[in-house]
Amino acid sequence: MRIGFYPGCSLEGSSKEYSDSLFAVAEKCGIMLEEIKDWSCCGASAAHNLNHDLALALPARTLALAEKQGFEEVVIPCAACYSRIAGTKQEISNNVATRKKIERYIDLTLEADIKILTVFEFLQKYIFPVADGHIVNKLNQKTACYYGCLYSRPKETAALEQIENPMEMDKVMVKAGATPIDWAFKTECCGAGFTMSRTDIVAKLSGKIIEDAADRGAESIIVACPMCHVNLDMRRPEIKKQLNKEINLPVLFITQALGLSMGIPADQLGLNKHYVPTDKVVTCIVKKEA
Amino acid sequence: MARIGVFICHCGENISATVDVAKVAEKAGKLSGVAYSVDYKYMCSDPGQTLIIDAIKEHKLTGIVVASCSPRMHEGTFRKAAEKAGINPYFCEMANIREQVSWVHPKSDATTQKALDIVRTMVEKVKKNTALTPIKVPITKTALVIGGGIAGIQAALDIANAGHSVIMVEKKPSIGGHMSQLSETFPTLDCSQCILTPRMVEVAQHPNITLYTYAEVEKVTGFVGNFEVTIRMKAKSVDHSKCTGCGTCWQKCPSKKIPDEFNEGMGFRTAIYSPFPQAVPNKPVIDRDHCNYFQKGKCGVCQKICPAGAIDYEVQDEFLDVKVGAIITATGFDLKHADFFPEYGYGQFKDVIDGMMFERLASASGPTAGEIRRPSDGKIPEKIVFVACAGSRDKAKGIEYCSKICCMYTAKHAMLYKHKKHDGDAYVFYMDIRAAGKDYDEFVRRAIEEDDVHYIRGRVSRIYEKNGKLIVKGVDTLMNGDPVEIEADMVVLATAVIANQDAETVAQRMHISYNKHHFFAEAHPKLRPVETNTAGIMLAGACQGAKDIPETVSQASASASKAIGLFSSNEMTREPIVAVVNRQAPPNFTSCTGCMLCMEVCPYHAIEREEMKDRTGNLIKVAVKVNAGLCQGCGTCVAMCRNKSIDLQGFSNDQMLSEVMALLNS
Amino acid sequence: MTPLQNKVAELFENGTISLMIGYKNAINKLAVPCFIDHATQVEQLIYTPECKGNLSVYLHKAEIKQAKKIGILANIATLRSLVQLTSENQLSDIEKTVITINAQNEVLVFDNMEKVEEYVQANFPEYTEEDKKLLEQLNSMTRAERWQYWSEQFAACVKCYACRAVCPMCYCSSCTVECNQPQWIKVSSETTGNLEWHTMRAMHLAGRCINCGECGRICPVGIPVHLLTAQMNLDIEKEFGSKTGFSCNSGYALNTFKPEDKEQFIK
Amino acid sequence: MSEQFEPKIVAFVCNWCTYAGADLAGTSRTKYATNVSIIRFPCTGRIDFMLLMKAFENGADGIIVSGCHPNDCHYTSGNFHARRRWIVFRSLLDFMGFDTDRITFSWVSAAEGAKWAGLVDETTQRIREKGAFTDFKKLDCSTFEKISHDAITE
Repeated sequence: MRIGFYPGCSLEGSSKEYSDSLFAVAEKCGIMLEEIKDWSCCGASAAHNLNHDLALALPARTLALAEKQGFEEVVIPCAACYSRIAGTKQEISNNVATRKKIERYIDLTLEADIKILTVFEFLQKYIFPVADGHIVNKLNQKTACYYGCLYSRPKETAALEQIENPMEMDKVMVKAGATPIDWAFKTECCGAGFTMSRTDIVAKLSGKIIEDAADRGAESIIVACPMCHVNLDMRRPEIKKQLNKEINLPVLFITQALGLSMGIPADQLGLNKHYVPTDKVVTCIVKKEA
Repeated sequence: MARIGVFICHCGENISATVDVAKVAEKAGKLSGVAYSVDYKYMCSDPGQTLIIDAIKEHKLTGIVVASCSPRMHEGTFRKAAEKAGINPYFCEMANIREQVSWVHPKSDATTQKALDIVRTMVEKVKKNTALTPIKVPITKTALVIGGGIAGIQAALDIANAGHSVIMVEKKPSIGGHMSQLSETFPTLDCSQCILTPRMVEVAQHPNITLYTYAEVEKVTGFVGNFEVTIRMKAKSVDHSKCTGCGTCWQKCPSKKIPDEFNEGMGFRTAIYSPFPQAVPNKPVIDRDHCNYFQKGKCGVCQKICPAGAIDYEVQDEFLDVKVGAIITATGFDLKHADFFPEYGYGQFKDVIDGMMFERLASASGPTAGEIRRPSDGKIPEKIVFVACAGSRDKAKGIEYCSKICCMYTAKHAMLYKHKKHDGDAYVFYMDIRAAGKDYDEFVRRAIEEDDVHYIRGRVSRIYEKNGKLIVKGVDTLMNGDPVEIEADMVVLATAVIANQDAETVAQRMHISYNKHHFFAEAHPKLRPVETNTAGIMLAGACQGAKDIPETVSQASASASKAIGLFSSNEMTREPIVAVVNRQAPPNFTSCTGCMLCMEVCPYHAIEREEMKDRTGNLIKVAVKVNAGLCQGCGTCVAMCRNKSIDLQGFSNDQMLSEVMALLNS
Repeated sequence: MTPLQNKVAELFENGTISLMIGYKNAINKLAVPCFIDHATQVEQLIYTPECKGNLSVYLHKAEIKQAKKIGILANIATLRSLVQLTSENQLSDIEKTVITINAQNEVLVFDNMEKVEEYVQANFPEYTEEDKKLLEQLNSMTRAERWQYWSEQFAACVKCYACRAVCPMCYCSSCTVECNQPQWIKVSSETTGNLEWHTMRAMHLAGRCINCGECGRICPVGIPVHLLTAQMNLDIEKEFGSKTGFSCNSGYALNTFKPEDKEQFIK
Repeated sequence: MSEQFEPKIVAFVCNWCTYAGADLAGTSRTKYATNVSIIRFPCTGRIDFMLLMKAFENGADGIIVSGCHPNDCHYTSGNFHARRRWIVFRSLLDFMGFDTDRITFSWVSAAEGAKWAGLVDETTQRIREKGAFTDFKKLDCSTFEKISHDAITE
């Protein structure tokens, strides 16, 4: 079966390393991902605040294209894209009138029966069954798995089993040999929506997350959302000012961490593209015991 | 020739706002067989009923159709009116044009047309109606009360005091229910056990009450006035007729580390135990799942030391069949427990507890003898946060309803804490304060104003442990929605009141309805709040929905009065909606071929074999007949019968087919 | 004399039976039912592959019942009908002796239904190859094609009710098709009425039909009506695991249930 | 816009669950399509398959059959018997080539007013998309055509 891939804007820009590491892991495990041709913006940044129909039409177009191109499943690694597209799918499949209207806008027909996979679901379904054969290293450190808001809210499209205390990423990190910490900030707000406009708020909120992770002995933070990554990784100068201390806790994408455990070189996983140096993660690796 | 009267009700504006009632009345008047048709503002009112009665007399009507609300509402009313006018009440049918038309459709031609369609359908039905006579059945004047909490206790005492026998079944070793676990009760702060224990003793000593503890209802068959109930008497392993309740056995029992349910797991009990000192009966049972003798085959200490020789390891569960006329279901409630609140660390942090655990901590008979101490280290907390609505009114948690008692008991808890630890800090996070009972709001004000409890209007998003403290993160919506963080020593969650785990099974055994949260359903939310849809089965207490003690006691007395009312006569009349096997002239006698395949489908064993004999006693034919006393009128046999030899009075083949044809052929 | 004839003569002579229902030769090499009431007539009796008719249908006739001690020659389908009829309480007042001829051409005599039941269970028949093929053909059609097929078939029906007359399970003294208060089924033989008749017949026989195929064989216009009940019996066995004409005590899937019965279509 | 087809749908429901559920939809003022009219039975066990046939013959475009959820039957087991009957009846109809999608079978409890409203709307929409039920009517016409054709050719 062909698995579709929807990058969205982040995975082609600020979070290129997320995309690179996902493909590296998939390739290692012999799984092919195929980008949906002619995809459009998911509308995450502004569309849903401006025009509801537009907010549905943008993801609907991408879904319709994916259907037309014969995909049964599409992987959407960006949490914001996932949230928009899953929400659209739900609204359209629940309401015939809306579906008809949106079909008119996009001039395409839409079944809305395509399966959308989050990065967790993709790893669980395709990588886990074959992962053991490929995992050669052990990520010998404590990690804080940070999920953010877009996977857990709203409840109707949440991709997590326990939205208040998700464990999906923790399971992946256990596979990679790391020790996920139990902490209370898994789904706290990083300030994502204010990433450009109010960096002071971002610093305050993201600062708390980083501080608690560090206090509880985490040696890295693992994320699966480009927005979380930007706030936790790039906003360190502001966070430093806010906390009055410097915390050098690297922030990795889940696929980067998994890639390291599979022995994929750090550069190929884009670990050189971060603001906070990631050397400590790379150096903590030990060979997995047979 | 049928002369049918059609009466279209406006129901004030409830119907006339969306249905053109005048047009329906006009068109109905032109239907074949309709001799009179009229619309009126309130058919169920006195003048409305008089209008019907007069019309029946004046126009010599043979049957009537009242187009108004659901027959569940007023079928009885209009049948009585028909009877008053001198026709058989079963020549009255109702067309439901309110609940199923005017309230669910907008004002339109289609809505009026649908109302007319339904009227026409019922006109055709009533043409096929036959005169029926109500059936009389005897009543067994004994009530079964299921559950020995305060609801069951009150109901049982009321019925017993009215002079009728009561059988009370309680699944635990003692009656008393949740109320016996409480410390003090709002809004008076009197001690729960002090007011409850005398009632418990009264039940045990009442000559009209037979009490079966450690027992469960296994099966219910029959119908109002004539239920047959099988009770499972769980093996107590202690012969209560010999036991004196001296307590030697539980003092000597070597299995001492079993979490004590009565103390919500905060203390220990032995394997042979009586749940609490004031238990009724105060005689022990052996918890076989935790007893060394039953689990490992060795021990037998209690048997050796029992001075009365009451211990019997061999005894098995026994079944008892009883006949009762009415059943009062008072099976109580439960609280949402751990795993439900991963964000609150309930089940993870020892000092995050629920309301019932706090009751035990505050109770003089509890594990800390009434001192409020943290379960983790036994320290007296300096700061406690109470979280109201933990799970309740939370769609994301699947519980939309209000648990009703939490506002009050949380105020009580905060007060009790402040009374015991004067310099302690008590915070309450709440969504709204619902203190609508008598003296309730005053009680909450007292907590806030006199006892200085800090009330914060907002919800708690997360609780986590840091440096030995519980960090409670919430929001204060009255302070611009500012985030609040409190470092607490203990957190009490007012977790949602939920139905008992086995509520669904109980309901299915009794054949009563329940809502999606498994609370039992009353027959009518406003007008019949204590009866169920199954005649003769009443509800009392929190099994029907969250309730506090005064409300529970009121409902228990109300359902007791329903049972007493039922028992006030020797027999009762029942709707003649029963199946009948047709009769023909000999030598056929009936078209029934006696295949008896219907016997198996009848849930009431109402179908019996009948032998037709000639004058000399020779068997001519074997067929079936229906015992009208047992038949409840489901009609499953009717749909099963291949050559339509059985028919259901009130829902006959002729009537149902006429309805189908009339509905579709305008 | 054949072993069958000898056996029947013996039964007459020792008073076990007073009436024998069997087959005799007729024109065109057909086998038709015959009723003999004396040992001297046993030479008429035959048992050939042509003996297809289900003789149990005669057991409902008042004039036969009067005979009291009845012998009946039964092929496997007839044996199954006897089992099913027993479960439906229809043979309790008949003293009967059942004779069959097994695959080894031995004449077997059963004096009680337990033995018949045992024999039926040990020799439970499968559908004929022809029926299997027809069912497969119908099931591989689209729904619309099936509708077309049956519409055409039922259009030919003349409502002669031969299918009912020949059916051992259609023993009702008055049938719903003749009921006119209310009139369930149109009297004339037009197609919706025909469709209703055949639907009703199939539903009434679903889970009771013993697959003798007589209804289809006897139909003067050649409608394979027996396929309807044959398919229903397959479905019932698949869904509920019950077989028809298999046990004298419980024969019917539709007057019982299991709480765990499965379906996919109830919302 | 052309006038849309409004199907006639008959609902065969039990008194204790679905009828009460439909009443609840009313008391909750939940709006739904006017196309469905209810015929009340004491129990789904009472619903004769012949009545379904008669409804189609008399011009129904669709049918809803609904009662208490399994284990919730007011009469203990009427719905279980009904379920078996529907399983068999539905497979018979399917074998005869009848479009069984024109019948909605469901369990709607007394507490499920919203489910009832949704069921009515969903069924109405489905039948609307299918269009009028003409199979029976065509059947009779084709018979006459065939007969007259045969008569002419003879």
